[in-house]
Amino acid sequence: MAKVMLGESEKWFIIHGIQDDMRNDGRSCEDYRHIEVETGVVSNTHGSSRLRLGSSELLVGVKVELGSPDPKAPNEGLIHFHVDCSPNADPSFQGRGGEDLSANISCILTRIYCNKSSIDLNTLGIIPHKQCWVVHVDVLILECGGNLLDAVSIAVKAALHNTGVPNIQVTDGDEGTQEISLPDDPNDVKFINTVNAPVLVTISKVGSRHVVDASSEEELCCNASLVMGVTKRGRTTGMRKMGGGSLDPESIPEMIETGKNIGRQLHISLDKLLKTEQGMAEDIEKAGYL
Amino acid sequence: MIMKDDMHEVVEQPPTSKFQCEMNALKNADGSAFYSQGETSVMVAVYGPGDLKETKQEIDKALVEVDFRPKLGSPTVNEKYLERFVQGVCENAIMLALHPRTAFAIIVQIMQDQGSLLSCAINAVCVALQDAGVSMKHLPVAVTVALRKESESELEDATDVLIINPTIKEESESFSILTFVFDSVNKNLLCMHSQGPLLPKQHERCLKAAKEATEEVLKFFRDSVTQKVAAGLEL
Amino acid sequence: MTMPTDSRRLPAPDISYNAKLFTEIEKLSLLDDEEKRADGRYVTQPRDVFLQCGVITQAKGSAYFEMNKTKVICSVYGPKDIEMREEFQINKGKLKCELKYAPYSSPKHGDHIPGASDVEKSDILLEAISSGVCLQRYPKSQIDVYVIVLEDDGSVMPAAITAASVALVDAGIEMYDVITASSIRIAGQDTFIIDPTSSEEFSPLNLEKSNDLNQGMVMVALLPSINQVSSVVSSGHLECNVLQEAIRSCRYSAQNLHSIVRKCLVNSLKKILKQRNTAK
Amino acid sequence: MEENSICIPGERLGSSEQYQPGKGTYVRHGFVFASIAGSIKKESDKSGNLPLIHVQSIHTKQHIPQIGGIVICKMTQLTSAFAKCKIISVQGSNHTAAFRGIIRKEDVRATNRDKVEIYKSFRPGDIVVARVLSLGDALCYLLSTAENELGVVVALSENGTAMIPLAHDQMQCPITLLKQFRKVARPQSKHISFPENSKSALTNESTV
Amino acid sequence: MEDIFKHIQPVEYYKSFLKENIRPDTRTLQQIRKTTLNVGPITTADGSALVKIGNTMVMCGVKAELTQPTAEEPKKGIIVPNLDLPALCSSKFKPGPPNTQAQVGTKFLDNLIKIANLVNSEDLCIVPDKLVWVLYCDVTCLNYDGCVIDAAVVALVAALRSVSLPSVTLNEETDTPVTNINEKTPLTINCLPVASSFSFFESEHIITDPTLSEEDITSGCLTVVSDEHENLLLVDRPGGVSITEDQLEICIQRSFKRTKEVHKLYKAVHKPSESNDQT
Repeated sequence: MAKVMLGESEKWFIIHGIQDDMRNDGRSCEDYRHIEVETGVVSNTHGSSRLRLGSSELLVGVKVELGSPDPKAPNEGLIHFHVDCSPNADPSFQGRGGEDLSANISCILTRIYCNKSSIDLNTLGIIPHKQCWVVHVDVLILECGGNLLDAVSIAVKAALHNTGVPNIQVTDGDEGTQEISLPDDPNDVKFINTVNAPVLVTISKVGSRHVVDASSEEELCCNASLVMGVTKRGRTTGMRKMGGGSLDPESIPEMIETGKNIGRQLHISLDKLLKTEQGMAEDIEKAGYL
Repeated sequence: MIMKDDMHEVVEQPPTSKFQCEMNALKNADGSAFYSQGETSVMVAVYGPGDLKETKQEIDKALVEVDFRPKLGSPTVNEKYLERFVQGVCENAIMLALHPRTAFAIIVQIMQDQGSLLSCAINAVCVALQDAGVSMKHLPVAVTVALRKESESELEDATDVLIINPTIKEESESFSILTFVFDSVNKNLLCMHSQGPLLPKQHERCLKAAKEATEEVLKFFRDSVTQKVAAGLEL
Repeated sequence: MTMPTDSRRLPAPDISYNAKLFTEIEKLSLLDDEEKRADGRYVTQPRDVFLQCGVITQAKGSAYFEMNKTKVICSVYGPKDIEMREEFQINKGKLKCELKYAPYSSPKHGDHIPGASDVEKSDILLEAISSGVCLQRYPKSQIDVYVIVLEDDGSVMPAAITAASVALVDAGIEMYDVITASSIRIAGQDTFIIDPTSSEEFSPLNLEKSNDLNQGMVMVALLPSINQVSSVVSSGHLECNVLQEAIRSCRYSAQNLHSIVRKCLVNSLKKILKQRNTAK
Repeated sequence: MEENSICIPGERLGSSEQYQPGKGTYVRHGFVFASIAGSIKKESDKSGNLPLIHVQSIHTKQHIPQIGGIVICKMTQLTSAFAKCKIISVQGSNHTAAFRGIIRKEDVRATNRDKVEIYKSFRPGDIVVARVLSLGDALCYLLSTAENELGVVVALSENGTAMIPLAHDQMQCPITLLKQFRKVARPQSKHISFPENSKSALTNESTV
Repeated sequence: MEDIFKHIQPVEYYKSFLKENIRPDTRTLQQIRKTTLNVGPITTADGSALVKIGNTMVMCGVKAELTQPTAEEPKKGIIVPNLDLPALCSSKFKPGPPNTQAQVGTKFLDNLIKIANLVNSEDLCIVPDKLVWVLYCDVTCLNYDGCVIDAAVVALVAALRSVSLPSVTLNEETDTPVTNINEKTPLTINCLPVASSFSFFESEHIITDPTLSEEDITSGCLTVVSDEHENLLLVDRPGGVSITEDQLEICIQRSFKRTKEVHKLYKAVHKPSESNDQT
């Protein structure tokens, strides 16, 4: 994380502020910072997005490739997450410094996407046992300003929403083999269904209360947080406690409830935004053809 | 040099140019040697006693670091395995207590591996250490011996052919390869490595043959050093 | 894609397959008609455990923990001088954790180089046990915890967390509590399977067709005496109320495990005392 | 709870109004809990304070250097201003991954501090008993030998035999009879044995 | 008290015991620690063995998998041994890639498998050029207290001996293998080698089966691997103090004796009913 140093008294100030539902940037405990999302920003990917949450900034690119399926699930496609921490975000990411953070973020993404409902992997299968689509999601962290996990997951959902998988033709060839042919038109694509794609909500315990979307200063004051993947319907698709501290068992239900509500609101506003973005993209394209 | 058992009859005379060595082959190293034994050749550079990171320093002796480089590519487990023998020999031979808090770096670069690599490498290091003027308790001398089943003979035993410093072809035909390192003073065993099924009797025989063969290597060492010193005097 | 060759090990084939992949394996349902599991247990019944301290004499503290086929071994070194100067803290010690799977512990031969999921598991372990260690009593020091999974037959993380905390006790490290953990497989709204084996564990690949969307796993680590939760991990698709119910069950079963672990620890302590007395 | 019973970390030993927390315990929400596994020991305080409760460890505990505590260290590096060493033993627990310590020139002796010469006090390889002054910085603990009982306990002469203390600042090799300067720890009478050398010098620290 | 003496002056400490011809752990110089062998503790492995020599503890797991043979040797299966010395087993080791010692041990096991011809690699061939078995033999050290290579060899041999391979055929049409789990054939092991290690203290005392603290104060081990027919398979002495031929001879004779003892152990565990025995 970006180097933020806080003295004991500064920490106390933040903790006491939160106790009174007053955070040092004026938000209340369950408020998010301003989010900016843009999709289709990188032209040589199949889908991409750029996101800014407070002072956290990141870029997501999705690439779709042909590959062979997992022998245990021959009909399904695969999805891989890869997170890269740019040394721009923090000098300590130079060399192998950011590796642990990257591994952790990609594991949490895998965790929340690893079930039947988040993304229907069957739609990514082509020929059982032989060919399938492999979706590579690459996240590049440009700036760390707190609450990276939520930001990453929102950007990933936006990028996946924006991803077009080429419509592929499977024809029966000689001797029982099957041949595949790619469409000639690069715009002949099918968009990935992201209706059930989850976003992450991090609920940080600070003092005896919990906050969402903690800034990097608040992250320093918090010693335990819950990260949960929440779908549009308010279901969880994976959860993990982060940080070295422990949690009171009684506070966990409250935190889960908060996460559920916040997650649903996030989905509503994100979907609205994505819809308008998509509409705009179509408009621009039309303009281009004229 | 091939010897038949029992009579120690020399079947093949060793070629006169069996050992070759060029001391001080590298100008920038503290000591170096290009050493070849038959077709196998090795280049060794010795640096030291040199500076060492404070955390690695030992207060009562010097450290020996050996880097064994293959002909191509980066070192693999094979090189690490051989490296350990060179290191063990050097740690024993060099008077490490004279140079506390320092390190000797020894780089062994394989130029050509045509059999008897380990003994060639150890002898090469020994020459390079002399070139560097490192104080040593004794000179380690290495000899490789191979045992091959006599193909023509029908007899049950005592028909194995013993080959001193075998080539790679002879190594592949042999059932057992042994490398011995003796110290030049007491002729005790410094280090040894043998692989291949071997009866104790055969082992004893190899050891004896190897011990005899050290004389020749030692003589070669002496000649090389004499030559070097003589050349130095002329200058 | 070929991996860069590992020059520190012997060369191995790039790809190899488990022979069992090419047989027809009949899929067993989680519960049979009598509500019993494949190994004959009831849904709420955990496996028998075996716990032993001090198995690794070279380490300051160690523990071997077995839940039927799942086997983990753990060692603790320290407190000792901190290795990296950047991690130095004047008022607090530093805890380091590494969890590794032995290559033969899973059905597929494992890779020697740790992957992202190994890093995550080490991290979960670290977070689960660090709230139990009195780190401020070890200024300037470092404590290393190493866990090797010898055989994975489900519920590895709870086993690793429990073993690590027992090993810490064995090392004489000051702790707030002995941490125990437990995991639950959720197969439908009302079916909570305690202490699942690897065939019962949740994985999107071996899901049965079911109308109930609630399919997943929950793991909870608990500091039972002071009633604090040090780790919660869930995966799979769960409704919030089901998740909360599962967390509660997990806590209950971790609490049960604690009394077993306590018995084990006290017995081993008594044994040491007895030996010492007879030696005198 | 009976005396001498066994507890494990996290076990509640009593209220903090009842007991004074000692070693191996911590206080939380007004109760005393055990923090290590061991046997419970209660000591009543005669001066009217609350009785002390502490847990005696059964496992061999690894101690870390504490301010004011005694450590055994091995000298590694000398300069004119200070001597660096490795702390190899703390309260009887041996360290393999040793903490590092430093003895500054002014902390070598209690008297004549400004006349101290490091080279006449220690040599690399000496075994020294010292007291911890402070936690020091990221690298080293700050140690002191400015007491009569502290200083060199084992020193080897050049031929590798243990030397015998002659005076507070001198040691002698029993074979070569060579004398060398050291800041010698005062040998304690009960450990002095005349025929053996190395062992006796070493046993100094047990009572300090 | 004694502990501190041992820690500060290990050599002096050891000498004081040697004077009485005994070792700090009450053994005589020739005595070997109690050896136990437990075969098959790991069910996820195709063959496994846990070996303890005193406190030293080593686990070997063999995994058999299917792969394509190399182009150079299309009719040969592949055996990949590996010795892992994790940070768990001793404070000497750090986490990360294998250190020199582990690499040397790996190569040692590899050499041994080749020299002793433990498993015929042709036996592992299913369809030449297409499908062969690969045996991953992973040896993990769990407690490092000297003579790890001795324990590793016993564990490796015992684990390989417990391997049974299912019958596999290649379906010609689909080019995919077909496995019959119910038809298993045990792997043939050609040789039962045993390794014995020795240390030399001040070049006159031969110490059999040294512990870690003994290995630390002596320089370099001599490891002799022999089989039941008194064949020397491997002799390994990487430097250290020089030894005389007589000393070498003594070590060889002792290793033969040791081999015979361990063979009883091998035999005892190979009866399928029993899986635990001691010498």
